[in-house]
Amino acid sequence: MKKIEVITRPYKLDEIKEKLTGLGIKGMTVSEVKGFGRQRGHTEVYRGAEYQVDFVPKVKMELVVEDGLAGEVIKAIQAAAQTGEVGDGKIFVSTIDEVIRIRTGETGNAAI
Amino acid sequence: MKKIEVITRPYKLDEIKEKLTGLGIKGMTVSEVKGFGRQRGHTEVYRGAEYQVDFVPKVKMELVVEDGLAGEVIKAIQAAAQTGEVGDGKIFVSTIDEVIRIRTGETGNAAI
Amino acid sequence: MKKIEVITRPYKLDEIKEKLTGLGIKGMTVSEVKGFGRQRGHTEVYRGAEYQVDFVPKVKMELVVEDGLAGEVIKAIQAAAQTGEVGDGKIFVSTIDEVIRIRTGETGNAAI
Amino acid sequence: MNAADTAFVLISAALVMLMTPGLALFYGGMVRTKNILGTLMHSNILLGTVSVLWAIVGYSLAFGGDVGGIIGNFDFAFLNGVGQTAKEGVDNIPHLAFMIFQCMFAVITPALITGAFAERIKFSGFLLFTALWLLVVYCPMAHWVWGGGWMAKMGALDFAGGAVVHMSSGASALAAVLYLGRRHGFGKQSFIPHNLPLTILGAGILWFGWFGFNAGSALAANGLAASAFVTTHLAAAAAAFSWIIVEWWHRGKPTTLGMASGAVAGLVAITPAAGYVTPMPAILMGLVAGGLCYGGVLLKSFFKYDDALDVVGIHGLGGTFGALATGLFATKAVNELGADGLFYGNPEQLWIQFVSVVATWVFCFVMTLILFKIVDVMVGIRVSQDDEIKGLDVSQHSEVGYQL
Amino acid sequence: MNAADTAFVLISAALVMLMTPGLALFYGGMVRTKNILGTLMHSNILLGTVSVLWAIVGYSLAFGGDVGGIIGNFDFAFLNGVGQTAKEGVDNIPHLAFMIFQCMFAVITPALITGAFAERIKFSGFLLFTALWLLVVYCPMAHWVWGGGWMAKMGALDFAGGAVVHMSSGASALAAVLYLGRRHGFGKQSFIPHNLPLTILGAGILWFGWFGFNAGSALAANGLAASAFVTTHLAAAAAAFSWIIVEWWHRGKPTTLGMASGAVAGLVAITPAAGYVTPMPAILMGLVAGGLCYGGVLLKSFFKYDDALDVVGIHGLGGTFGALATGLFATKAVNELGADGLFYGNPEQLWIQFVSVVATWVFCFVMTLILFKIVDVMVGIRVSQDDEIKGLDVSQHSEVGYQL
Amino acid sequence: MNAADTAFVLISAALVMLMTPGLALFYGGMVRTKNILGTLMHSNILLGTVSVLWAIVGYSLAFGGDVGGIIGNFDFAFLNGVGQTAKEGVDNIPHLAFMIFQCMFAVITPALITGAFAERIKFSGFLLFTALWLLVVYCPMAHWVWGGGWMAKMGALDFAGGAVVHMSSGASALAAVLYLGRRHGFGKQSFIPHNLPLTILGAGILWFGWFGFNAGSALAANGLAASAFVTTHLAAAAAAFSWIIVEWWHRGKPTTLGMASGAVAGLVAITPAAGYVTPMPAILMGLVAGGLCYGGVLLKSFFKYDDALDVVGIHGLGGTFGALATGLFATKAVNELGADGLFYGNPEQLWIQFVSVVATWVFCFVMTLILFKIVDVMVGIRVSQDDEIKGLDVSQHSEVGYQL
Ligand SMILES: Nc1ncnc2c1ncn2[C@@H]1O[C@H](COP(=O)(O)OP(=O)(O)O)[C@@H](O)[C@H]1O
Ligand SMILES: Nc1ncnc2c1ncn2[C@@H]1O[C@H](COP(=O)(O)OP(=O)(O)O)[C@@H](O)[C@H]1O
Ligand SMILES: Nc1ncnc2c1ncn2[C@@H]1O[C@H](COP(=O)(O)OP(=O)(O)O)[C@@H](O)[C@H]1O
Repeated sequence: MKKIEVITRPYKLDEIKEKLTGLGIKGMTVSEVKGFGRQRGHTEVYRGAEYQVDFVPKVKMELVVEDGLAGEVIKAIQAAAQTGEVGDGKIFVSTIDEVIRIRTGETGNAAI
Repeated sequence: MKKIEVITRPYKLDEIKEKLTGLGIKGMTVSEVKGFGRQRGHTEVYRGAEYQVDFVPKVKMELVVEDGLAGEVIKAIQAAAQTGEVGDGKIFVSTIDEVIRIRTGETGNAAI
Repeated sequence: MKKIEVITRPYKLDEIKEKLTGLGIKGMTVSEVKGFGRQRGHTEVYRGAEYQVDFVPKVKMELVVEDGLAGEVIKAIQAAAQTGEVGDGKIFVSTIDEVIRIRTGETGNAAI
Repeated sequence: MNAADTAFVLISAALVMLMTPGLALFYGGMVRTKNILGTLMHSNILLGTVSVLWAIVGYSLAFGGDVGGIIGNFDFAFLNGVGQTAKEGVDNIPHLAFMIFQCMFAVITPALITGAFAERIKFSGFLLFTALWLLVVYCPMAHWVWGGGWMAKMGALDFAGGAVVHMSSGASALAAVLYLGRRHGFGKQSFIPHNLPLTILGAGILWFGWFGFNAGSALAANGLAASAFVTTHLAAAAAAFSWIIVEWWHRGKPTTLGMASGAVAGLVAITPAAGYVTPMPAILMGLVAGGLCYGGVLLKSFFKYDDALDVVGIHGLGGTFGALATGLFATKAVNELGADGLFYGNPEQLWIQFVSVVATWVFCFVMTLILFKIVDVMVGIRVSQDDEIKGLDVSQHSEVGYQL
Repeated sequence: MNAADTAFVLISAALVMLMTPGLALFYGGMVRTKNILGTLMHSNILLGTVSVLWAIVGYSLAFGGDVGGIIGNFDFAFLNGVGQTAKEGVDNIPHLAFMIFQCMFAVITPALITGAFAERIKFSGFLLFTALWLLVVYCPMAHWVWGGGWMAKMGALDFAGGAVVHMSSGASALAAVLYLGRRHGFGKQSFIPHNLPLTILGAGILWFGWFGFNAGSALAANGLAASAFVTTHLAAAAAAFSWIIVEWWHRGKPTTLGMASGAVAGLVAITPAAGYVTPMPAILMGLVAGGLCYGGVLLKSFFKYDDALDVVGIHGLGGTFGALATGLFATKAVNELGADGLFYGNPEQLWIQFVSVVATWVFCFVMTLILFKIVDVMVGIRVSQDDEIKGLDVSQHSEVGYQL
Repeated sequence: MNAADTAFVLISAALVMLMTPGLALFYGGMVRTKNILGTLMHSNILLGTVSVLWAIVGYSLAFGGDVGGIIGNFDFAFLNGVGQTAKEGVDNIPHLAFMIFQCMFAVITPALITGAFAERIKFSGFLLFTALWLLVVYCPMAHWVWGGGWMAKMGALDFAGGAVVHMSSGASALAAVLYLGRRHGFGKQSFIPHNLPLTILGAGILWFGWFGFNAGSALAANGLAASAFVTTHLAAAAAAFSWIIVEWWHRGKPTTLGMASGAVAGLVAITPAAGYVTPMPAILMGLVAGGLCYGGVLLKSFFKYDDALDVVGIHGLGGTFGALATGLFATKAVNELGADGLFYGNPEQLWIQFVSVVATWVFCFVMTLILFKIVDVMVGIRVSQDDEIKGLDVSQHSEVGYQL
């Protein structure tokens, strides 16, 4: 099984999620993260003191899918998340050795 | 070494942690995440406008363990986290190539 | 490509980031996590009721780098994050199968 | 000059002043995190700019000698002649006390409008707009109703600002959002309040300050003040209750935001009537206002205008209802200087109230449209889409609200 | 009729009104995130429901003509005869001012109870319970003590509500939690306050409003009001200090929650005594109250009842202590209409106070148990375990507090 | 004795009391999350400790019979002789009312200092320091200016505490941070406010309470009170505006923290002048204060002292400016008991003000240095570096602010 990690713009989350459920994806896990990259951050000023903030708010989506689905899922995500502007983010794909569904004890593809 | 990622109900955290320390687990890292899955979310209503919220608060626990311990750890987690209701969550297992303890520079199993 | 996950003290974040940009690292993703480990937590008291809190605030940095860079990066992180006190944290290294840059569709090292 | 009345009016002025920071919280809690500071700023900075303008020229335009029933003259410009002794016609308190009590009303009225164009207005344009709006909309309105202008002469009843404060801000809000257009993502993304405890606290502070607003408008610590205090409280109470009952029935759940919104709706509705009606009609007005304004906020989804925090639905509609209901329930038994309403045998009063409603809506709506156009041409009125997505806090003020 | 007294009582009423939103924050900060809105709602909605009920019939039951020393009659129902002129017996202020000042007390008293059953009560049941409680517990209690009922006739001293407000809510709180049972996870999970700054702010607002509560209870802007103001402040101050000293000694650290809790404990304790004692005994009462109520909150861990936010420990115990201490420290030198206490040569007063304490506890405890049973049968009083785990915000109100 | 004045002063005292919780929020929002509770505690616990000390001995030291122009005697210790009748010399209100009004000033003054040494002071040392500071710095200062001491005799004008409250806390703040040293990470890490909405709310509450502070200082509900109310409001308004204009020009953006800071700067500057100047000079003073204090806060980056929340830059500088400007703009036309300033033909007044400024700075700075040394030796004044990194909330109070 593959783990697909997506780091992208927060306001794209709903759109991506909808695309994915369209593909039959049943689950994913999302967290708020701060990204550092080519996209410029912003300046903050408090009582005349300037601070350069390099981190930009991003969301991270993690979803584990069957090997066969990965390609399609990645394509869907890319399509939904792309704006063409710097800061669209990345997709990281890695291998998962095992998955267990806590409720039933199922493992492997059945557990996803 | 194996990385065990658990996504489960927030209020189960303490129970699982205790089980794991019982097994001799020395460390883990926890974050708050939002999960999307078979478990239904809830509805929110603000001034008559309804919003369907599909994401459910979950915790993610990450722990890296020696290969030999993984099976036992997974079993313990499953036992502690299981309620039998939809939404109990998943355990994902993957392979870690290297671990370094920052304080000492130790690597591999010694660093866990 | 390698994924390097660092779990360390929050106030070390800026220092590490600067070291890494010095090495030519272009991106990373950061999240706030709670760590459980050898470092002692603290006690909280609310209206006479004592609670032992074992979790300590930590940051998690994730960065994906070309295989060749990994060693150097890890060394830099360790140097910057080390205080020598319990709680400095860990570095976990794992393998990433594929990286896609959403904006351009580039893959592999070019996408990092 | 009467020390007790002076004490009462000064403390009332302080209470009304607190409403503006309270309103800032009420609104601030409802926007998204990235706009919290911008929203707090919109209300609070008016304590600065409007107060200074008021002292320089606004007060005189509103309460200076009448010029054709339309506007005041410049007699009181720079607070010339506004001193520790009484004003002609309000002889129980120092002129300065009257002026500053009125100042607080002038501050909060444009602050009310800011809920409509929240999350997308450019700060420089906002500053310019509110300054102009004060001078060409608020000051005339205040003059018409309280400064001896034509509405006063016509006999329109507006105890504490149903027309001057609430309808004027509601009508201006509608013009503003029509001009400005919808927020990016409107109807697609969910615009969910980011910090409702702030909103609830803000509503509590508003309710508290409103006692200064309405009871203080008696300008004396007498039975009328007590009566206005009571009607204010009961209308707010009834509306808080009726709003949640209506939404319970409509959407299945009573909400805390509904409770807070209802309370404000009730306070708005009773404002023009506070010193003219007895307690039971006040409860009735509150009950109606809660349900009516709940319907009012639904209108925007229907007509697809983006009145972000429901200024039209609550202040516009609530103020209008209150003004008309004053024409129904007013009675001289409460206030000799008032008039009887329809239910006390004087149908004409309802007609007078109706005229004042129409005039207020038309005047404020048109003027605001014109001002938005002028400001837009001069300095721009809406932030770029990029800035809107980043949020006003970072893009307009280089700050972020929370680092928790 | 006196304008200064009218101003003072009206402003005091506004201050007391603000206590309810303040209490909402005080409580709200202490619950877990998922219950913040539900908790804010519990206090604030009573501004709506209780106020309306009060105007319709509650005021009359409490302050209408005495029926057998037990309850008021219906003379003032629908505020009939409650107008801008003075009430018989309180001839310095408009009757409406007296009524609305009392209204604010009626609102906050059931709000105090809500801390006990926080995080698990069903909203519909809650609404019904508080409505019934107002009519069959609060109104009689108010009548007994302030409306010319039997406690007043007996000579019990309760300046601003030690029995009527604090003991009554404390005793009812105990009954409520015994009936309702513990929260899911009690004793196993940690129930940690989710937003202490809200709690600290709430305590500040309570302290502020309490000046209206206690000094306002003089019903005139005179030396007695000043005296009650001072004793109130000093007791709160002393108790804030003594609480943190006691916990510093007991647990090793002085806490901010302790400081806030202590202040409230001191305010509770001085409430019955405020207009009868001199400043130094007030400080002493505060010092004792801080330590005593600290002990009071420890009781729940010992006896394992789940009084979530310590209403029994603080209001029940603090109010009881205050009532008894009034029997010790009261002196006619402060208030001619009062009585001397034990330390001023009148041991009987302590006995009278004791009787009033026992009667209050028994009456309120029993009545609340009965009401809980009735409400439980009618609409249900506790949420399902699933809803409790989800939290009241989502399950009862379809809202969430924060989207930061 | 006058009931209206009594009502006014009591309510004013309540307003001033609320400033301390307001200040706690203002400061609390600006620190980092890990110090929020410690910071709230620093202000609020003084309501406890200072109030009790004030009743026991502080009030007497400040307002008891004059001893050599330096200090009061012990006549009023334990509030002996402070009763419901009037004080000699202040014959319109109960002595207790005067005492408690002054008490609130004594509480907030040391609270102001706490902004300077935020995020690193040891709680026990803090408690000891503030207790000593009250007795040996504040009480003498209050006596000099308001208790018939040498500054009063010299003719220095300080209506509501430019010297006694603001300069004294500013000068003490400077001494404190020089003694204490910089926070760990100063100049390297970014010290960013963690919750600006709290700060904005705090500023709103301060502004509100300041009406009690300044207008209440008239000690009567008269024209002078109205005048002080107006000058207070307009100076705050003007300074809120000028601060953001200056920073807009200097850093490219107007900030909400700037708006709040400017308002406070204006309030500080007008404090000594409030009852002596007319509205237009008040606006001018506000405009200058906003810009000046903006410059003031930049000083710390330049000189590298760590005045965490800018007590020196705002209260020290603002208070000094206000005191001197009083010497320029004061006029007997506003207050017969005052004096004319330079612009009204009396250059000597400016000299008197200057002397009072220098004396205040030197006295408070030196005394605070000495007290810090004493406290440091006795119980320690700074937390360990480890505790500082953990934050005051966990290390000093065993609590955390938020569990969202
Ligand atoms: N090498 C990396 N490792 C981990 N996360 C990265 C890496 N590079 C970029 N990211 C994440 O992707 C986000 C977007 O990257 P950025 O360089 O700004 O734009 P783009 O992806 O369009 O090139 C960053 O904010 C960061 O969170
Ligand atoms: N394929 C997946 N990838 C990543 N996370 C998942 C996946 N499926 C489920 N999850 C996580 O597990 C949680 C529980 O899943 P859910 O389908 O609701 O219940 P169950 O695990 O009992 O079948 C989800 O909220 C989500 O966080
Ligand atoms: N086995 C592990 N798996 C995941 N995270 C771990 C593990 N061990 C430690 N950590 C993380 O590293 C942090 C530091 O570990 P700790 O044992 O306290 O100190 P040190 O790294 O100096 O030995 C912990 O707070 C936790 O977040």
